[in-house]
Amino acid sequence: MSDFFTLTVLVAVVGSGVRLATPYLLAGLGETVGQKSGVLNLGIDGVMQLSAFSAYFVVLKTDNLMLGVLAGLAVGAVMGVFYGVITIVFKATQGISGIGIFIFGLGFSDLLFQRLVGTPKPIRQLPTIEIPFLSELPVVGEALFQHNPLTYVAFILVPVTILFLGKTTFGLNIRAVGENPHAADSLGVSVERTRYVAILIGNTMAGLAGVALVLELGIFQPNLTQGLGFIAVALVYFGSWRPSHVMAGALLYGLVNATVLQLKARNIIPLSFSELAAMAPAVLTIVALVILAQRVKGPAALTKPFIRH
Amino acid sequence: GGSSAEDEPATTTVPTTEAAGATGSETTEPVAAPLRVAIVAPSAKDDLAFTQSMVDAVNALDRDIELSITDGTFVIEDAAAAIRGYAEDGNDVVIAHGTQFGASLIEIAPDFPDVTFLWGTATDTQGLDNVFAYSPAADEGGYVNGIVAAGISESGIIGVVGPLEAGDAVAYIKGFETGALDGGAKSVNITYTGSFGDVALAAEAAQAHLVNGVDVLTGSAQMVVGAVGVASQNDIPWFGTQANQTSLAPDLVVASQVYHWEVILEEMLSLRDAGVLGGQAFEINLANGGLVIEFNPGYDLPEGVRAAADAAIQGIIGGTIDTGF
Amino acid sequence: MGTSNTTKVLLEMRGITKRFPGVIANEDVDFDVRNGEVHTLLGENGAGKSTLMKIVFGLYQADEGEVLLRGEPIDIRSPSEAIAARIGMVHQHFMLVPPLTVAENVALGLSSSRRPFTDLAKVSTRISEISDAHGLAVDPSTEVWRLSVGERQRVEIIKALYRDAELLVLDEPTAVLTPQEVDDLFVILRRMVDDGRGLIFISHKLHEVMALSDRITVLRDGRVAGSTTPAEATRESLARMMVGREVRLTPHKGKVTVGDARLSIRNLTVIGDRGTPAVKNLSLDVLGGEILGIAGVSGNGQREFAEAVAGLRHTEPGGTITMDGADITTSSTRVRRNLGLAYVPEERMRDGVVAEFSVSENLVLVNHGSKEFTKRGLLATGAIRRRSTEMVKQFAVKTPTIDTPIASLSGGNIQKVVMARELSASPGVLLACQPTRGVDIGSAEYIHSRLIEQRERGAATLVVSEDLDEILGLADRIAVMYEGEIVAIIDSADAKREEIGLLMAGVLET
Amino acid sequence: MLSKIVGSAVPVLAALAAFLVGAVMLLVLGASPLDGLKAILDGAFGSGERLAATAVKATPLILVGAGISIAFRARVINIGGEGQIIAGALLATVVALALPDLPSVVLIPLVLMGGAIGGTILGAIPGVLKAYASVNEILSTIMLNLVMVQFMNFLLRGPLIDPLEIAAGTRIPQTQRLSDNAALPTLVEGTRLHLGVVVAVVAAVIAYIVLWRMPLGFRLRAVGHSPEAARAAGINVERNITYALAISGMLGGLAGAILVFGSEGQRMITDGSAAGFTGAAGFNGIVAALFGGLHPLWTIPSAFLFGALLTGATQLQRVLQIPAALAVALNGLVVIFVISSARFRSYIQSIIEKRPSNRASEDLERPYSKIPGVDT
Ligand SMILES: Nc1ncnc2c1ncn2[C@@H]1O[C@H](COP(=O)(O)OP(=O)(O)OP(=O)(O)O)[C@@H](O)[C@H]1O
Ligand SMILES: Nc1ncnc2c1ncn2[C@@H]1O[C@H](COP(=O)(O)OP(=O)(O)OP(=O)(O)O)[C@@H](O)[C@H]1O
Ligand SMILES: [Mg+2]
Ligand SMILES: [Mg+2]
Repeated sequence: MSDFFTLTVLVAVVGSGVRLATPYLLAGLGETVGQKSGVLNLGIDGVMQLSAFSAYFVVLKTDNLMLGVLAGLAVGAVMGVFYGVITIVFKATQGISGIGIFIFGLGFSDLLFQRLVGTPKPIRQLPTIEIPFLSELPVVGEALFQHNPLTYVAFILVPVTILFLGKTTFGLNIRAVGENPHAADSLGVSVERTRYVAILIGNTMAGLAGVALVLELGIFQPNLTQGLGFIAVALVYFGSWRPSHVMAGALLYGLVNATVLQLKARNIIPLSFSELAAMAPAVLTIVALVILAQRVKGPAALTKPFIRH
Repeated sequence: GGSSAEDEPATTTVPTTEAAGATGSETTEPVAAPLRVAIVAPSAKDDLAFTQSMVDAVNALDRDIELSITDGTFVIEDAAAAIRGYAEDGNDVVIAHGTQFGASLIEIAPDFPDVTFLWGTATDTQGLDNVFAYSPAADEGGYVNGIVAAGISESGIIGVVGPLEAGDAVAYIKGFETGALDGGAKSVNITYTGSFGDVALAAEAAQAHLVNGVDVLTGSAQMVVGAVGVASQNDIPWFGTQANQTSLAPDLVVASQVYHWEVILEEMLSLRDAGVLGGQAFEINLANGGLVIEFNPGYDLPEGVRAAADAAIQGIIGGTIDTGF
Repeated sequence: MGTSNTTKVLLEMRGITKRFPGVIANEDVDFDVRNGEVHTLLGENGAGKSTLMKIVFGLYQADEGEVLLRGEPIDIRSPSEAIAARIGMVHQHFMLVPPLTVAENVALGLSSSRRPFTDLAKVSTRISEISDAHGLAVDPSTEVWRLSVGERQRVEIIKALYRDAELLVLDEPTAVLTPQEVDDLFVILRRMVDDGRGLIFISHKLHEVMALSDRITVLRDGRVAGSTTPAEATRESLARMMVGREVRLTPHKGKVTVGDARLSIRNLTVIGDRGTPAVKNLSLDVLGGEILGIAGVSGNGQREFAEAVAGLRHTEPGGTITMDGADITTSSTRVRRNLGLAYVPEERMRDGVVAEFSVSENLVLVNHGSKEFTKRGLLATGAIRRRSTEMVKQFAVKTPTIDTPIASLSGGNIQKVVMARELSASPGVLLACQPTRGVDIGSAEYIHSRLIEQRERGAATLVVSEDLDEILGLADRIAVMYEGEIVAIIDSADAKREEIGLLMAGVLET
Repeated sequence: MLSKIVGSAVPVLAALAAFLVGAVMLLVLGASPLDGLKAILDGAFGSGERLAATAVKATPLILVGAGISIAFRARVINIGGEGQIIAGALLATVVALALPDLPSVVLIPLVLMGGAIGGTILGAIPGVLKAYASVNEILSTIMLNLVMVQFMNFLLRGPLIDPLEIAAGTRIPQTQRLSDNAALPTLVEGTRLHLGVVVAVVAAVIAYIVLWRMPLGFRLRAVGHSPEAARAAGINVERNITYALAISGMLGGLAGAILVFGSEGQRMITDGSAAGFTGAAGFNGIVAALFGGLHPLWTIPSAFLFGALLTGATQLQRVLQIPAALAVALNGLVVIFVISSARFRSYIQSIIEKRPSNRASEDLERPYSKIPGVDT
């Protein structure tokens, strides 16, 4: 086969990896913001499912993508309010309440789907937007600049999150509250409010991740995410709380997945080894972390409820 | 009181009953008592696939039937509990609509000698005389779909998205592959994603096929809705199986192999009426009309291809075609 | 002391009562500060000093009583209200965010002119101005975790000055400082007072209190036990007022004959957290029956040295540690302990005790698995309880029961539990770091007497302390540590405070 | 005493509040909450057989929950229950396939041990990675779950598949019917109550003894509360972290073996997902442990309660045609409500006992730092 053909495949794999990475990235960035403020949210998978369903349902009923996106965002935000009440007002143990949110989201979105929709019906998908000029670049153009709008949003949110956390006053508050809430408190920074907003951002972004997933697929099914949210949480650890590294993790995960699929599609991986190949993304993520051996400590106050003493 | 059932919004086409509330009516009454049938199924009753095919079939029967459904029970132990529960509740027929429920059925069936259990998809009854086994010759419809797919493919490269290389999916995909190759396709690229539920992965698997010049797609199991989405976004014709999937992509679904279990259900129920509660295996296929290739009138299929499909159907029925499975 | 050219009362607290579930932390406390004075709060651990100050700073609300600021009644409900009222507080535990830079730490909570972005450039400039004006040298762009304890203290003060605090509360600011750093700090504080600010100072070190204060108020069990001035008081009278009995301030040491070296360290090099050698090629012998004091400014490798001896930190190849003849250079902490090493870590709340465990559990933390405390593979609860009760009595630990979570004890009593645990094993080598830091004088006296007992028992005792008085009072020999090396070993009989101070500062060479 | 009573009342009230929300959901779905409650109770406790089914359902939850209690006490978050269950089931299955003819008295302990070892291995991997390579255990356990699902699918579709499935061409990913000598004996004739239930209860009691009565548990708890203090006291923190995850995994693996050999089918089977085999016990076990206050003994009734909810849900679906997803959602709500009430509980207790509220008790999840810290 010609070199050109190989290149085409490569471009497609990258494009597919980027697409697959999108929901991980959105959810992972949101979780990064939340964890930076000291709040672990293991429930984002549940939030994603609820948001995905509401976006799906709204688009199904109105055929309006914008309304769907808004509905997904709104549900994410509402879940953020709940999670804030649980972890900040009631100071509940975060790891476990997150699992509660996950189970609730899984069950409730399934229930709503069965009651309100039943038979899967396709909805309009997000259009592919070709970025002028950039999309015409050889190789990278097709791989990177011919995606749906939410993919661009996800990747634009990487520098935005870096800037937000690193350079803004509120970002500073988030970082301080996640490391030493008592210090922040002693300077008049409201730990509660800061964490609340961070949780809201995190959940809303998880909601957006769910929206991105469902509007890319154009269809909903119970347990649509298949644990995607948990992997997103794992990627935050993988990326040591740095947005750019979380992006690298999401891309690694997406690209490995895409590569495996491509190898399968081209019958390079024998069918009998299908499942072994499907392990690759998870195994590589662990191996990468062991090899990179990042000894970066997480936010010191992560998972600790703030209680003045 | 059955009033709560009436209050339900009409989201479900299934007449439901409160089995527990019906304990007052003894099953000894000879006439007028409807046949009580229960289905336990792994996916949703309106999944446009495997489970829905059975629900539709029971509803299509020309009999007085009281149907209860427990769907979405992918946990095998839960399904076992539901099967046992339905048997205890006095249902006449309990349909264990999932291959994976067989192992449990073997334990449960002997405890309820008066109940007829249906187990599918399965090819033998494991020696139990109150169990009927049923299965689809999915390879037959696969073959026909394959012939048609090859007929409309320009590149001659055809993509298939499957879940695990197991069960029903294998038969369909194998038959499809044989049919496509017989129909002149250059290659049939098959991907098993490793999951029945991961819609996103199925979608990406379809995308991966497109890169390799695939211009026709098919697939089996409930996660293929993701792949159908990719097909419809890229104007790629799609072939369905298990149920009529035209509604998923009205312009692009060429044909669906549809399971009409009612053909064999009626046979089984007649046997039961005659006092034979089980012990036989049934198959739906093109010959007995249990498998039907439903062409989408909305898809403009060239005459020649349609003719080739009909020829294939006749060939399979006549035994002159080997689906390779 | 230059007392009031101004006599304006800056802060007045009247009849303050603050209760926690089961504890009355403050009861009917009257307290005031004027502009231009240092008013010191003195009291044993748990007397209620920090609580009273947290009320001033809006972290707690008083249950009863009123607060007047500049003559006006004020209800301070949060730190931000306190800051707005020009009250600043340097807390007992540093309120810093280690991964952030000095500038970021200072900027925290301030509103920015470049919203939504922080204006770190502007903050840095202001910090430099304040540094220059008050002699608080610190680099605004350094992350706080890189700073020495003394530098961190300066950042805390800069934070208050940046917010233009008129009333500054300093809760045990000197607990972790070296004598030189304390002297420097006092110069800075005095200058601030002379600017007309009011200062509330808390310390357990009586000579500091005598040196800095204009007025002194003593709290005991949440109540005011009395007020005085340095002119009227002596260290002994203050101690009596705090404790309610006579206290011996300098430990009494009997004569003992020293034995052989029980702990020998040769060519020890230890890499610190910053990746550079914190201990450099250090050699040292500690003899049976002696207390060897290690003096030094914090951050000169004492912590790394102690952790290396305890087996908590790797040492570089080439160095050796020998205990009673056994080479323990690469042994685990447990092996070292089994060979007779006892270790009192400097950060007792983090390294010394498991805060959530009961007093009893903490007392057997080290040897819970020993024959004495296990029976057929299970913990012998009865034996553990009996022994704990004994130890609590023997070490005069003030605790409601042996099942009380240790975190609810006062600092002094927690330290007593640690001492009880470490000493009950009759160690051959005792390594005690900052044994009385933050501990009130009553408890400190007691701990010192137990350390001296070890010496009489023939143990080799190594005391690492930044409190020069403590070292001078306890040690038979004093090793001065500077930049990871022992720069001098001095017999305590010949030791002069000034000379050691200069050695610690690296000014004097031997 | 009073405080104890009030203390245990609070989570129960919280759970009731969650059920109230569930009742509202039922109403919205057009079913009477009373009928729903009746269906759930009837499904869970309606007959000896159903009671037995509930106990069987609770069995893996007890085991996973007891393991979770141990892990969380040592402050390691084990989300790898699913993978550990699968690992245990696979190894137990291999044992039964290899030695089918051993008598029950030998084979049953052997398969259970196989399960335990399989789970131990899968728990020890994230343990070692966390202790010695600083790999966060949330990440590694989640990833290992994904790996184990695929590994299970691979084995059951390939090397371990029932030869009959190949012969018949049906290719159902399941093993052959495993040796009856390995089947866990039924305790009460006519019900599903089998030896596995007893094994789980005994394991939970042992977990309790380990945690509260043995030096090992003492060290695990010390490491959980304060790795620094534990280390300074001579406790090997890394090793104990590994132990915590390995033990937790061991109990999960045991649950896996019991799922296989206590099942009616007497074989291992996959539907391609983890939950198809585990019934999500790896997650629900966390819920049970939490509801039991991370106490292995309290985990037993708590697992029973959730087992009842799960078995009751099938009845709910069968009788009222309410999707079982409602029970899942309800499960989540119970977790949320109960965990939210925990603080309230200790607050109330502290008021009753007139003592400072225990500030540290909530702090189960503090990240563990390997290197002695630099800063205060
Ligand atoms: N948040 C709190 N909850 C309950 N009790 C508290 C709280 N804070 C302080 N206490 C109790 O109030 C009393 C006074 O504590 P405080 O910290 O004010 O003492 P202190 O004089 O500052 O002691 P030290 O010299 O050890 O710093 C102690 O008994 C303490 O245990
Ligand atoms: N920190 C400790 N303090 C006192 N005794 C301990 C300590 N750790 C372990 N022991 C005792 O040492 C013996 C070995 O215990 P254990 O097996 O748990 O130690 P380990 O070193 O963690 O494991 P291993 O057996 O693999 O060496 C037991 O008697 C135990 O009680
Ligand atoms: Mg204090
Ligand atoms: Mg051992």
